[in-house]
Order: sequence, then C-alpha cells, then structure tokens
Amino acid sequence: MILLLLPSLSVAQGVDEILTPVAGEQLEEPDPGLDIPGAVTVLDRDNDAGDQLEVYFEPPADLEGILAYNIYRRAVSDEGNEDWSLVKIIPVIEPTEFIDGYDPEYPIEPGILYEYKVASTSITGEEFFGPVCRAEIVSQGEFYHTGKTRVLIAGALFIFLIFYYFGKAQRGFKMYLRPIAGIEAIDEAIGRATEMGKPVLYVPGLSTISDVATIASLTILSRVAKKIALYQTPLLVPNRDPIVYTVADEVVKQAYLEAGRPDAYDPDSVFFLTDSQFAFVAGVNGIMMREKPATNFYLGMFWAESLILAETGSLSGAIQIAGTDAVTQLPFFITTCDYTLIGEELYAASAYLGREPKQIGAVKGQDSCKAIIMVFITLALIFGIIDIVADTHILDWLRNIVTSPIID
Amino acid sequence: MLNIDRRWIFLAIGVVSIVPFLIGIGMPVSTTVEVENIFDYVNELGKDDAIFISFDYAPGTQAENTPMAIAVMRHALHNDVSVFLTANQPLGHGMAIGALHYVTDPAIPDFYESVSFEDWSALRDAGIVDKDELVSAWESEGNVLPEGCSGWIFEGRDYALLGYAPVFNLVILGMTNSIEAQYPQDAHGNSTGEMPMLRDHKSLREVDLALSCSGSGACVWWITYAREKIGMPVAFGVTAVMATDYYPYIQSGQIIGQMGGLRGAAEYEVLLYENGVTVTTGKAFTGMDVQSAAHLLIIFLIIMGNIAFFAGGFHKKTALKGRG
Amino acid sequence: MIVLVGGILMIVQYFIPHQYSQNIFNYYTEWAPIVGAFALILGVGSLTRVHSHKIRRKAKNWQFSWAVLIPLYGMPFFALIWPQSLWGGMEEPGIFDFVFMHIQVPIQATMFSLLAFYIASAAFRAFRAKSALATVLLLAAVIVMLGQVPIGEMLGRWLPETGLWILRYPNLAAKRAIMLGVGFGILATNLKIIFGVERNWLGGAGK
Amino acid sequence: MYETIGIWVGAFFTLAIYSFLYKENPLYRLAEHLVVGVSLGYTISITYDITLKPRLIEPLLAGSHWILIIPAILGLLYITRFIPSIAWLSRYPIAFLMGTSMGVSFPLTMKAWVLRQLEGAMAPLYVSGMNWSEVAGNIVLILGTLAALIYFFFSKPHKGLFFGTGSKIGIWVIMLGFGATFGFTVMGRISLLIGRIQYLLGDWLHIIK
Repeated sequence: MILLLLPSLSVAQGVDEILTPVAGEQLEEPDPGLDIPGAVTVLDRDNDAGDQLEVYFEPPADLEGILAYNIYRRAVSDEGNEDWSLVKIIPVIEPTEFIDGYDPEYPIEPGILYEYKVASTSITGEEFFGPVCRAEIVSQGEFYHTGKTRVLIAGALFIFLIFYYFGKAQRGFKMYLRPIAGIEAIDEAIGRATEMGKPVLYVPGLSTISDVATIASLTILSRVAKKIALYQTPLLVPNRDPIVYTVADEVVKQAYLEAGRPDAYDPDSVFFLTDSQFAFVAGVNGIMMREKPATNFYLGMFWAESLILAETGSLSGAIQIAGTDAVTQLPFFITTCDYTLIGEELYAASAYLGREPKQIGAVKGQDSCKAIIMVFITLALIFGIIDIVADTHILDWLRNIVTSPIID
Repeated sequence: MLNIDRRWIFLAIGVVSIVPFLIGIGMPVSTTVEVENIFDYVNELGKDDAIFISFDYAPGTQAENTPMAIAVMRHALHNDVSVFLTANQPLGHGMAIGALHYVTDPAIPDFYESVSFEDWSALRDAGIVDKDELVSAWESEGNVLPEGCSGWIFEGRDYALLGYAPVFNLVILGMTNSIEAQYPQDAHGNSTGEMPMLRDHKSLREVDLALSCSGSGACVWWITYAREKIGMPVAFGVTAVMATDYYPYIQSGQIIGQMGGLRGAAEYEVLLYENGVTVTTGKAFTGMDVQSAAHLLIIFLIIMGNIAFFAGGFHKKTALKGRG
Repeated sequence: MIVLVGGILMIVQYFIPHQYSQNIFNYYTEWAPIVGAFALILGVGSLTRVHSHKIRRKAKNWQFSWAVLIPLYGMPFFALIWPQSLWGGMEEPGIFDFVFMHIQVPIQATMFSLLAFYIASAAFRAFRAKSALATVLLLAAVIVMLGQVPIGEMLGRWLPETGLWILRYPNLAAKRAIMLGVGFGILATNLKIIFGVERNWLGGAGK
Repeated sequence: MYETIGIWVGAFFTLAIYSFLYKENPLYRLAEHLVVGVSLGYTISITYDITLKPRLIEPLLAGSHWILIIPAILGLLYITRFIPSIAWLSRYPIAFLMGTSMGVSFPLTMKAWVLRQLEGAMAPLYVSGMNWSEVAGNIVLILGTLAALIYFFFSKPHKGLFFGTGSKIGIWVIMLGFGATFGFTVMGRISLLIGRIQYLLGDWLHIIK
C-alpha cells in the first residue's frame, strides 16, 4: 500500500522527463539511478513514553527524479535477521525529518536499539537505498512533561487558593460577599404576596439533584420558606425530579421548624408534578392561572421551557424573580422577569444566604482566581497601549507567560 | 389587546412559515468569514487527506445540524477526502446513518453512488486502493455510474461509518493513539483494520480536520481532548442557540471556523454551489426565505407588544385567556 | 476513596509521559466505555420501575405507561434477537430502523419546533423593554436577528455588519468572561468531588 | 412502499405533537411517552452492538483478554442499585467513572478553558492592516471582558471607579451578549420549525420540492 503524493504539477512533469530515457536504457550501463539519501540521525524524543524517536536524515544532493523517501526500521539483533518494516514515506518536498512511533502498527519499544535505512523512490516505485544507520541512543520515557509546567503551576495555584479559602471559611472566618440585587428583592416580593393574600410559587428548576444550580436553588428555598413561615403566606413548590422533590420537602419542613412555626407547615405545599418536560410546564401554567400567585420564583436549571413559564407568569401579573446558569435561557428571563440572577450570581446568592463555609470558600477561591485573570488582562491592556505608542513588544512577552504550546 | 388568545399568534407564525415555501423567493445569502474558513480549509484537502464528521446531536436539532453535516460531507467526497462518521450519543448514530442515506439517495441531486465494503473486496485484495485507480478498475468491471450521479464512493476508502461509542470524550482521547483500538469494527460489522482509509490514517494525528455537528456543549470535547492534545484542527457546526457561546474559541484560534444554525449551513451550501461542487443548493438555503419572514413577524410582534404595553392597553389583573 | 485515588492518579498521569503512566492510561480508555455502558441499567431499571408501578396501581393515565415499556423492550428485541423487516423483504431496513427513523426522529424533532410557536407568543405578550438593560438586550437581539437573514441585507448593509460586530466583539467579551467563570466553577467542582467535599452526585445511592 | 408508510407514520406523529398547540390530548401524550421508551430502547441496542459486543463479549469469548472481567464486574455492580440491602455497591462503578473522568478533565479544562482563553483575551489592540471597526472591536473586547469579569466578582462592593464603573460597563456588555444569544435562539427555534414544514410539505405532501 503505497501512498503517492504528487506535490505539484511541475514536479510531476519533471519526473516524467527524466524517467523516460531511464526506462528505455535500462539494460545498458546501469544508470546511476536516483541520488541516495545520506546518514540518518536518531534522537530520543523528549516528554514521551519512550515510544517515539526523532529521526533526521540528510537529503541527497541531487533531488531530480526523486518522488519520495521510504524509511525502514528494524530492531538491532545479533543475528540480524529481523525484518525491515516500512515506517514512513516522506514526499520529496517535505523536510527530511519525522517522529517515529506515532504509527500504532509499528510501535517503538522503549529500551530497544533500532537501525534505519532510507531509500529514494522514483515514480515507478524503484528504491535506491542509502546506508544503514544504527541509532546511537535508545528511546526512554521521562517522568515529567516539561511542556506542561504552566498547566501544573496554574492547577497548583488553583488548588491552593480553593483549599486556602475552604480552610479559612471552616475556621469561622467572616468573609465579605457583596449583596445581590435579586436577593434583596426577595423579602419585598414575599411581603407583596402577604399583602395580597396570594400564594408564592417556587420552581426549583427542572434538573436533578446533581446539578449545582439545583443545590443552590434549594439553599435559597430554605431562606424563602423561613420568611414565608413567618408571614404565614401559602407556598407552592412543584417538582419535576422525584429526588429533588424529597429534598425540597425536607428543606421546607426544616425551614418552618426553624422559624418556630412547624404547625403552619402544609404537607401539600411541596409536591411532585410529572417528570415530562412539557407536561410539567403545562401543569405549572395551570397552577398560575388558577391560584394566581403574587410572586413567582424560578431558580435552578431550566431549558427551553423557561420562556413558556415566564410568559404565563408575566401575564398573570406576578412579580417574577428568576435565576439560572443556563446562558441560553437567561435572555428570556431578563426580558420577562423583574429580577434575574445571572449565572454565577445564583451560586453566590446561595452562598450569601446559606452562609455555609464550603460554598463561601468556593466563591472566594474562584474570586481570587478571577482577580489574577483580571490583573493579567489589565496588564495586557496597558502593555498593548505601550506597544503601540513606543513600538515595543512587551505584550508578546506577557502572553508568553500563559501560552501553553500544543505538545504531548 | 395583549390578552388575545395565543392560538391566533400560533396560527400567524404557522402561516408565515408556510407561505414563503409556496412562493419560493430565493433571496441571496452572503457568506461570513467564520464559514468561509471551513470551506477553504476543506477545499485544500485532497485524496490523501481525511476528516472526521461527528454527529454529536439528537433528532431534536436535526433540522439545523443535518444540512451542515451533509454539506461538508459532499464537499469532502467531491475532493476524494476520506470521511469518518462518528457520534457522541446513541441517537447521533441514527443521525449519521440518516445523513449517509441522504447523500447516497438517487432521488436527491448531487448524490453519490456507494459501493459497500464487501462489493469491492476483490479489488482491495488486489491492492488497488488509490482512488483514481480504484474508480477505473471498478468501471472496467462493467459498473456504470448512474445518470446525474456525482461519483463513486467506496466504503472503507471514502467513508467509514464508525458510529457511536460511549464515554465519547475518552474515545476521542484514545483515537489520538489509534482509531482502530477504539473502533475495532464499524457500524456494519466490517473490520476497520482492513479498511484502506484506516491504514492511511491510523490515528487522529493523521486526520486533517474534525467537524463536530452538535446540539449541545459536548462539541467542546473535540477541543479539550483532540485539539489541545495533538493540535488537530477542529471546526464546529452548532445550533444557533449554542453558536454565540463559541465565538471565544474562534478568536483564540482553537477552532478554525464555525457554522451557526441553519444560516451557517445555508452559507456552506452557497459556497458549494458557487464553487461548482454541487449543482443545487440544499434544504438550508431554501429555508432562509421562511427564516426572513418569521424574523420579521417576531420583531413586529415584539414592537407591537411593547407599544401596547406602554400605551397602557395592558391591565395587569385582567383574566388570562387561552390555555397556559 | 476510589474517587480520590482515581482522580489524583489521572491528574498526575497528565504530567508524566513515561510508559507506565501511559499503560495505565491505555487500560483506562479501554475500560471506561465498558463500565460506562452498564450505566444504562440504571436508566432502564428506574424507567421500568416507575411505569410498572403506574400500571399496577392504575394511576392517572396509566395506559400510556405501556407506550413507554413496550418500545423500551421491543427495540432491543427487534435489533438483536429478531431483526425482522416490516414485510419480511430483504432490501427493506428492519423494524428497528423503521421505528427510529419514522417515529423517534419526527416526534423529537417536532417537540423542539414547538418552541418557535411559543417564542412568537412570548414576543408579543411578554418580552418587555422594562429597563434600560432590557432595552439594550432587545435592540441587540433585533439587530442580530435581522442581520442573520437575507432580508436584513436588503434593508441595509449596515444591519448584518453591525450584527456581526456585536457577535464578534461585545458578545465574545461577555461569553469569555462567563466561560472563565464557568471554567473555574467546573474546576472547583472537580476538586470538590475528587476530595469528597461534594457528594450529591451519588444521587442518594445506598442511602 | 416502505418509505411511503414511513413518511405517513412520521407525518402522523408530527401532527400529533402539533395538536398540543391547540389543546393537550391523548394523541400528544401517546407520542410523548413513546419517545421516552424508543430512545432508551434504541440506546440499549446500539450500545450493545457497538460497545459491549466487540469490546467485551467477543474478546472474552475468544478466550483471551481475561482482564476485561474487571470492568465487566464493575459495570454489573450497577444492578445492585435495585437491591436496597446492597445498593451501596453501585457506588463503586459511579465512583470509578466520576473520579477518573474528573481527574482527566482537570488539567485539560485548565488548559483549554482558562489558559487558552486568557491568552485570547490578551489580544494586541492594533495590528497593521486593521480597519477602525476591528480596532474598536478589540478595545471593546479587552475592556468588555475585564468589565464583565468585574461584574461576576463578589468579594468587593460595586463602588468606586474600578469596581463601580467596571461592573456597570460589564452588565451592558453582558446584555449585548445576551441580545445576540436571544436573536440566535429565536433563529434556531424557527429553523427547527422550518425543518418540520419541509418534512410535511415536501416529503409527505410533495407540494414543495
């Protein structure tokens, strides 16, 4: 199976011109044929598993008539009876170097000595062999990949920062988190429902419990339920996921208990609706039209149904507070709801309300990473301006710090 | 006025989406650099090259994703580039089969005549695997290309239906070492080790492009596991909903280009048509008229709704009509 | 515990190119799909349980549960045990492919296209320029929507150009900031799971 | 014949779903339930055919590769999920997959999502040959990314020149981005409808080509 590559038309024509006489005069004085390639140099490749070698060979002085080079390899053994295997074909226009060992059919074994020979091939497939060269080294695997240092540093820094803030939060350190607009509106919205004597609807998203957004939503639900217990306003929490339903039920019960109103807890306020997406929406819409809740919360993970929910809610005249990390649904919430928690604001809000050390630690740790990113971008901006004004190249230097080359 | 039964609006959008089809306007679609980059890249490839087209979507978004996959597949087959078809989810497997059927369906213009892996086994055993030699040898056996057909395609040389594999991110990672190890057989039960295209392109290192047609964020796997590991060029064909999220990857150079939604597919069809690769444009292009009309209707509805709202025609406490 | 060892092993593996590390990794890429394939048992099991329950208790709409269970077991039956085509002819694809191409595909594709109707309705009844920010959002949306379709080009060259400019610069800036935030979020979640701080993903198994 | 029946069946279910726009009804519910069963049934068949058969069962039957027993047993532990007394065993396969995939993705995510994006964010403002809209774009790009990051920064109050103004610009940039998403989402949903109409009018009724 020979892979022939005609580099360009002109080369192909050139080959024709040369070969025509050769074909005709084959029996006479053996034509010197094609010029043969020179010595082969083999180097161990860095940062590999000991299964790759870098192979270079000197191109022949005279390239005429050569279509490609065939490179053969075999393991060096005492008897010398190993078969040669064709490991690579390089078209003549390409550089005379390659990395051996990528081909899964002819793998290189670490610690074994190989020898190579290279042949120039003509368009008819004739091969003219150069010298057999023995590799001076054997391939070896390394224990650390030097090209990945930047990823290692960044990863280590990240792990350190996260655990630093985890530890700090767990030791009970008070840490500042800025207030979030949507959260401040919660109390006001519940108050409004109380005044109107209408229920509050809380949809904890349509996803499962393993979704971070769902967990954040349940933390906020706990806070909302506590407020509601104090005001004695009816609460409605429809669920799509059975496990989320059990957890949500638990959360609300607990909140009523903590508010000192376990008697006011209505076991029917948290309920499982259905697990089908659109039927769930139809069900919630039905509730909105019948019960006319004064306030709707949509916090958690939403998909395409977000807009149907929010549309009905806005028509029913309710105050709507939404929050999700689903970027594609956010625009619909922003245009139909009164307050929207955008992406990470949802997590931060749950950390802010929940005051759970784990969550606050995570938010703080991520914040410090963002601070590092912001410093880099600010520097890049300043350096970029300096580059234009003073015609220097310091931005490249800065970019170089974070650039990780593609090597493996 | 805002309380009109929503079913009237449903009816309006239905009518607007049907009428332009019946009239058939064919408004011109201009192309953007994001799509041109993919086209130019594939256009440079030849018979020694190979690409992956990954069907990373479910039937839910087939209207957007399938035209993209088909357009690029036709382009690659036209240039004799070998095409590997994969899927990151089981339903995508069915989508890949469907797209292959579409491209080889004689009832649809620009179709290719497929030769199954067994049918040309004799030629293969004789060592004829170069595309040009293969075609002439095949035709010399008395096979005639049907009328209107764009060319022969040989299973195992021009395309391989690898299909779905679970934990697909790790499959991509594994294919950077060896494709055959991840897919010992193709979806038709043929041994991939015997396929000429797998012998020429043994790992992703020897493949020139991966196009992920995707309706979810999973297309990023190709960047994380293939592009960042071995520098393989990646292109996206994503649904419009996802498209805006991936502009950062274009700017950072992690993908060579992107087709966003039906519009992106229509652009590729236009490029194919203008460059003489196909004789007609496909479904995406015909859909653009409806797209225009429907966008106008929706913008009109937004404006009217806001006027009605701010003019006070809306009373927050009036009853809600229609079904929710 | 398995999580901790597995996680750290794989992180460390990334930085070590040596052959032992590569061997571990090769085993892993071979095994993971096999283990992953068995995870389907969970889906089949819980779906069967929920719907057989419904049928037994004659819950509301219990008849429809048959519409879930019959294809659930029928599909593998037609695919693996009895790959019969519809009329028994040889050229026709089997019942398995028929059900997929002509039931599954149309239903799923149509489900999502329902949204086009709902968007139109919401456009009229709910998308409000209530604040300066929502106004900016809607304006940008209108420009992008017009810029993306042929009719926008006919209305003026500036429409698609402005639309593309929004997509390529402000949109990119916003999405990159979100992406960096999400990236850190994913990394933090990875860490929390590896070190056992987060356990919700077990989904209550064995509780 | 086969194709025709297929298209009629497909058209029937398409219309069954659309009937939901008028009113919820048993036909819609039937279609909705069917799709759940069919998609999982399809998944099982494909997974068996493409993964379990060639990668596990055939190598095992061939008598070699006995080591594959380990992942097979690990996978079978999933079944214990339905036997309450030993359900904890099902944690092992989940833990195996979760732990290792988290470990694999950690450095790669760091590289592809964080470092690579940071590199992109540090773009030069001006390279010769750019027109004014590209330069303006680059300024918006760098400042916008910075401002949007400030908006999502929770450790400092949004006051003062840097954090106050920054977060205000940030939210505007975010809104422009969401506007683009909004427009594209509308476009996408309509495209899906177009696909169905092409199916109904073209493949089924043959009114359009």
